[in-house]
Amino acid sequence: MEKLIILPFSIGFIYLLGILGFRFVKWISGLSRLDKLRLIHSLKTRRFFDSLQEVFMEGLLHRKIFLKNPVLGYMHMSLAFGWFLLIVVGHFEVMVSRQSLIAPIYLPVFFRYFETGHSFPLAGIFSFLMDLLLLFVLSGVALAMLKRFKKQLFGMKKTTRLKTGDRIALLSLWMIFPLRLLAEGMSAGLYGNGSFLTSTLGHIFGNLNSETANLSLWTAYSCSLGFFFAALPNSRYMHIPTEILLIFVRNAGVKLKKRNNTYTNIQVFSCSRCGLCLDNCQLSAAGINNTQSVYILKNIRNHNLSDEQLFNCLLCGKCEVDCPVGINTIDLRITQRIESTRQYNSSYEYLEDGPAPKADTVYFAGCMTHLTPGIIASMKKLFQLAGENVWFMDEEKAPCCGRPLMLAGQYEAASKLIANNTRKIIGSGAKRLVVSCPICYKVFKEDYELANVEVVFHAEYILNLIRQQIITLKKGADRIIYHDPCELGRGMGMFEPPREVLRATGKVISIKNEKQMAHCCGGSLGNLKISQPERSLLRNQAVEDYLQYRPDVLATACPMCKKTFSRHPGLKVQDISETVVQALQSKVQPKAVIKKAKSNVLEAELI
Amino acid sequence: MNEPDMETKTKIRWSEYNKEIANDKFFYLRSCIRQNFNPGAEKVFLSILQNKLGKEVYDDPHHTTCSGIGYHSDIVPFETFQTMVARQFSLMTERGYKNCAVSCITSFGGYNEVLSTWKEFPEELEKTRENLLKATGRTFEIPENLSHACDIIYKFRKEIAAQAPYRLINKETGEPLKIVDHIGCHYAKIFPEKGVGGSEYSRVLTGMIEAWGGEAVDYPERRHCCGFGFRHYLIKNNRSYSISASRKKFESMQPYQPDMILTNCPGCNMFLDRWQYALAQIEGKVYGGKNGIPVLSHEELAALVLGYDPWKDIGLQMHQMDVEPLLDKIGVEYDPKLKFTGVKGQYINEPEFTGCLARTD
Amino acid sequence: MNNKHVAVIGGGIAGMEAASVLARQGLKVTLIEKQANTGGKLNDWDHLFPDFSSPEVLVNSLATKTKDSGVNTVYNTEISRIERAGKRFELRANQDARFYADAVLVASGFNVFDATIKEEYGYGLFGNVITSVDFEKRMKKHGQLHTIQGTDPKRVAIIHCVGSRDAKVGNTYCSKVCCITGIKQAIEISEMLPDCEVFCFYMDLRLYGSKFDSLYLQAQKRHKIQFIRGRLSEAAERADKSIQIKAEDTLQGRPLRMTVDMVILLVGMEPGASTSQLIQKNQMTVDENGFLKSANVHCARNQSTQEGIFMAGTAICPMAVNETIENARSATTEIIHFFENRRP
Amino acid sequence: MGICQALHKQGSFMYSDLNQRLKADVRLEEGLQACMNCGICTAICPAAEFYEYDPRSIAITVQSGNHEKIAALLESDTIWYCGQCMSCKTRCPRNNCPGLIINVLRKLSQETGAFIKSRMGRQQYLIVKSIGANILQFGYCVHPTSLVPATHPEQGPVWRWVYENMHEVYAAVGANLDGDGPGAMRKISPTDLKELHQIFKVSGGLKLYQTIGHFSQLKAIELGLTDENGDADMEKYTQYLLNE
Amino acid sequence: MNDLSFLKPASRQIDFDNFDDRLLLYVLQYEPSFFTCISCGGCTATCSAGNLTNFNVRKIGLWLRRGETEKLSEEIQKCMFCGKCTLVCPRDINIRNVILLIKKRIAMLKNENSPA
Repeated sequence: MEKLIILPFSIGFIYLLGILGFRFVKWISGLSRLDKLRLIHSLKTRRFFDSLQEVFMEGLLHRKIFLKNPVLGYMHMSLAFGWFLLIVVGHFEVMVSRQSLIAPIYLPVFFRYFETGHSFPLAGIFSFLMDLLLLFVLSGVALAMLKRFKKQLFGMKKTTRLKTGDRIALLSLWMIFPLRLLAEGMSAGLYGNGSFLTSTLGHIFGNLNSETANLSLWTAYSCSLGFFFAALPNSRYMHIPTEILLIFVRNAGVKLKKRNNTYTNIQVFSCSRCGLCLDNCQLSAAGINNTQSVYILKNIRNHNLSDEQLFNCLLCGKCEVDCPVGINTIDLRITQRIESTRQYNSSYEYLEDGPAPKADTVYFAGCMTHLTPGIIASMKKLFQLAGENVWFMDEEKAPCCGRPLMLAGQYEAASKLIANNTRKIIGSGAKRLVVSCPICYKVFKEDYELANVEVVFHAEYILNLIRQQIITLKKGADRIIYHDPCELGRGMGMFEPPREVLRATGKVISIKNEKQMAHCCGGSLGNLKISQPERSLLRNQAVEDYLQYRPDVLATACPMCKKTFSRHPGLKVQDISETVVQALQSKVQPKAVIKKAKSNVLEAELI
Repeated sequence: MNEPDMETKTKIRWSEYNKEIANDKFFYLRSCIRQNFNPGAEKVFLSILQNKLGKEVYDDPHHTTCSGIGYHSDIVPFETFQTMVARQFSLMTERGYKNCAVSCITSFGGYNEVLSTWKEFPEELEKTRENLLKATGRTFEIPENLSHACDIIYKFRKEIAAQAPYRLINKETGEPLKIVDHIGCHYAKIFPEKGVGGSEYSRVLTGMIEAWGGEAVDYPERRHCCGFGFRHYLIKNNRSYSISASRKKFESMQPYQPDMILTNCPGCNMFLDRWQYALAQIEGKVYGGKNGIPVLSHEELAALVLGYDPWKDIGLQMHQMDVEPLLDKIGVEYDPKLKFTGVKGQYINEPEFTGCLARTD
Repeated sequence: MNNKHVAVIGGGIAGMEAASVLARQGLKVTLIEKQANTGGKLNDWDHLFPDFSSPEVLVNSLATKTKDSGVNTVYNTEISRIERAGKRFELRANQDARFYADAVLVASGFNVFDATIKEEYGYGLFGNVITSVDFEKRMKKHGQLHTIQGTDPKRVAIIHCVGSRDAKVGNTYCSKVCCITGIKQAIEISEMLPDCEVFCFYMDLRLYGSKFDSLYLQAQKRHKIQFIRGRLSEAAERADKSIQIKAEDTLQGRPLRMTVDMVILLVGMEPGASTSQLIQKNQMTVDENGFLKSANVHCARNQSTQEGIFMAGTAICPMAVNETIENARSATTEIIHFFENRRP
Repeated sequence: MGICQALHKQGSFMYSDLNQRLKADVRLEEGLQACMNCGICTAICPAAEFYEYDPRSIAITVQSGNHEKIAALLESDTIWYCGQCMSCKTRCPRNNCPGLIINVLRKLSQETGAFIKSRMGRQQYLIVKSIGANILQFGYCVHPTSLVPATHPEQGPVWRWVYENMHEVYAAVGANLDGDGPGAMRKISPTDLKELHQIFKVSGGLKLYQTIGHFSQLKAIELGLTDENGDADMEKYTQYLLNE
Repeated sequence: MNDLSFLKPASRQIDFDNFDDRLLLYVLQYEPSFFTCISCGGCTATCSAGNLTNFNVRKIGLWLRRGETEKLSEEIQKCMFCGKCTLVCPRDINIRNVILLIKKRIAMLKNENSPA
């Protein structure tokens, strides 16, 4: 009879171990040689302990979810950490009761069925602890059930949809602990080995208690465990073991590649489909509800990712901010785009290598900036005031920076443009490349190899001018909201320099949705599928939020954002360079500047 | 202020339009191409006028080319062309004629262009008079009437029908023969008012077909050029242009299964004949008939219904496409043995093959 | 002013609107219509642009207005001559009828361009080439569009500028309403026959009205109407009665050929035949397009070159329905001014 | 002054007053009144169907009066694509005739020497050599002896038969090939031929032949097709053109 | 036999009755906004790639409508995806996506046509 109870659990458990073992070996062996070395090396360093700590904090305690949503965090923690403790304490209990460090793996699971005597030392304390932990876990289960049916109570707008595999796993997971409670309650009634929770239940059962019923309940419990283990590899609960692996691999310094490899799989399988990314995604404001990261991850896993979903994403990075597992949703998606478009890259044979004029500084305005001539005019003015020896690289003709191609997954094509621009920039002998577009900035910074040419974003450049008092600004009373461009803020982590610059011209007000949580303007080059009316909806959502703060100026540092917001009536939108030029102390030139750039200024004035 | 910005023409209902065609006393102007490829056609034209219709027509040995092909391939200046045309008129004047009968469509278009230029730009006429006088001592008068040979046949189509022993009716079935027409571009495209019925639906050929019992069949590419293209045919490497245009026409007429193509232009006549052969050779396609669609000009068809001998009078053996199937349908009596014979009726060798493709039997 | 008499020539919408407005101002008005009923060309029209409303409603309401305001309407009478008799005018009709009036308003309308003149389009020769006017008539009568073979057309080409902007037919002006009519009819065809492809061949899309361009957008977006920039060069019937058409795809600079089941020619407006009759026998002058000439195109649009003779509607130039009605009203103001200024 | 220098010199100033020179030809006045870009000409143009050719854009270029664009046209293959069928004349809603515009452009291209810069333009030399020579030699544009079957394979076996039995065939159908007096293909008498030559001399026909020949020689030299004396070898040039 | 190989009949006329609409239908299925193109040329005027080479976005649209897959597969390579065209389009057509779809479909067609 014992076998009957152990069998479902054991089969499920062995199956699970087999599958996990197979997958982990496959994934790790699929990493590049370098990545494997990285991983092995990391196990010998402090990173190993960092990983262990992260596993504990995130995998068990779910710290990030806690911070974001305490109820949801508690739910996850009670289930994960509670179960973990049940296992740990259960093992201790067995060890103590058997006076042995070795016990069959199933024994702690079905301990109350087998250990009818309940006479080992500390048995009372253990059963109390186990009941307490079971209660803890059951509270999580109850919350989970409640969340499934009343998600609003958890402050969640959306929750993920389930597939069959998930349903089986979910159902068996839900069943495990109530069944354990019933089985332990019955055993407590029969053998008196329970504590406050199970004994009470055993009393309530009263006459219902019987050996047969007891056996059935324990079998049912075993079955639900077996089912859960068996269903786990094909359900979202696969994220539980995978996440642990992910943490180790990631902390070893492994990164996503331009092609799919097994690290992609590790990331994909780590997704718990918690749905936090759904809440952060702005696309839902435009009624787009099937392209968010959680779905993309699922589709990659199921090999049914369509271009329509893949390319319908702003790549704004907001989903990545709150991902409890820390999945690189943006890079992961770009990798998929690269895979999807691999067959049709361009070679741009028409590109020519013209002679580059010699200059100290190169200014690359970028394609989009050419549609916002105000930014170009402002930058020219600032260069002139600074007496800069500038070559305006794309004033007449220059290829695009390559970033829009990268966002579309056309990595190889982009590399052709990058190579061409690189030759010109280095050919100019410049020390510095100034860009006024975050889209360009990101690619120049991350994908160009410009030797010792420093890539400077215009916010930093202007800030430097202010700090060195090359320009002085008149601080006005304007209330300014600074809109963080996605590529600059979340994309490059640059939040402060533009704000610093703006503080020299007016009052920068702090708002709720800024920096990491800043809105996307909706203009995004990352999204190739969204229609203009849908874009307007996103823009309007952002503008409505901003307007609550009654700003005088909406400042930004991206021509694309500027162009997008400018289309909204009744809103003054400026690029920081324009704001700065407007705030220039008129005519009175600081001495330093005149000294430094006398000839240039005079020349300019004469012209 | 309110003057119209440009010349607006009075509305002409072309389907009702009839141009003026002289009745008698023609000064004949030959065609370089027709003389070359279908000399019999010009001969029977004169014969029909003189012998069947009792008209006076003068074939002057002194007239030369009008140089129209040179003009349209741009090696002959407009001034020279005008003077060449003026010389022809001078010969006409010298002989006391006032009506021109033109064999060639290029010439016909060219004469009309020159006449229209002289009308609108009198200084051009003066210059031409000077040039001609200086070069040849000649003077000239502008003809009163300038008709193409097909205009004249059209004008007398009913008289011809009355005298004709044959009708364009399939002897076997009693059905009218299906005939597609092709009008040379320079007949009326440049000056619609110079063509019978204008340029879009000129009646000049369909009128003959119907008068002689046949059925004129319209086909979508009826008005498309045969593809001569002047300089394009003259340069071997450009001839693909020519054959492409003709192919388009054949493709378009093929569904109608025409018994014959009727043309009024010597060039078109030759091209529609030869390109059928060339297309069959390069693409293996025969567009109709037994081994190609016979292509006849207005003079040739008129002579045929009037009972002229297809070989000795009309010279139809000079066509690449076989005309025998057509002759058989109409019921024209002919001696097949006479086709490839010389002046005295002796056999003079024969072409490798006739029609589109060499017979395989 | 009340005893003044105005004769309005033409019982189309311009004539009716002007007559009823004048009558309500207390003038004696005689509306002279050459046909047996008023409404003119709109009687044959099925739907109006840009709102697809029924012209019947409009014509009926104008007729009621005319009747209620006390206009004396004379039918089956065509005026052939206007003569000045002192300060008055004598109007002679074909059947010896005479009318006398203190002022005359000519609202004799337009003629539809006769598409057979544009021979190369094959109208009158090929059964599947029809005009926009035929289309309206057919839709009004049968509510259906069939090819001559009796099938639903799968591909229809709508040809702009037929009889307009064409020196070859003597009309160098733009008829103005054809572009939007074409788009309206294209939408109607696509709604009626959703599987039918509709092509518009245009040179410029002159969608001057306030709602016209949105109809254009709608035609593209919702009805998938395709617009090809190129003037039709010729149409030819194929053996199966379909029509082969040729144009240049001017945006590409390449000739284009296409077979369609039906061709609809957007025929333009020409000066009315009755207008030309009036011109021949009077000193009324016409502009370069043959329409009645205004004393001043800006500030005296409704005044003819003859004092006391006014004009309204499409006798002046091509106009849409709403413009015609507005124009008729403006003519009434001119007439009233005329009488007021005349008073010693 | 070397030939190359001469060519270069032409390149620099031969295109003066292009617009005036175009307008001096009455055919431009006939051919181009005002174009409204409707494309009706291209729609039925046989050349547009075969070549990268668009008569509408030519009318627009000439109408624009843009000197550079017109100069580029004169040097291009484009103006030589027209087949002179004049179908464009019939349909134009503005009564223009792109075919006539082409005539004027070609004339100018030949007068300025621009024609040697394009493959299609250079062919003018071949036409002078064939049709041009026929006119002067026979008084006909075409003569049976000039239609050699080897160079006209598309003429087919019947023509080959006619060619090979020329005198019998022509006589059999009643023609008067190379004979005196009237009739088809009669010999044009020396007196008449002399009048023809005089006309060509007086009215500029010969001069055009010479101009085409002159520029063609320059091109031959530029191409290095010369004899021992460094003069143009026009036989080589002819072969070059035939295979170009 | 006579060598007639110098004769190569051809036509560059757009034959609307026999055109390959596979590309067009694919694009319209996923980017219906393309229907509303008015060939204004705004895209061509602003195009970054067009500034460097002979590349015409407006013509890309036309060729797509006329089924000129051959020409498109050459020309479409020139696009740099910068997105300016989409930003200036008066009809709000998502041109960038149109280009992406054309590229994708051409690649698909090539795979279909080439033996596996």
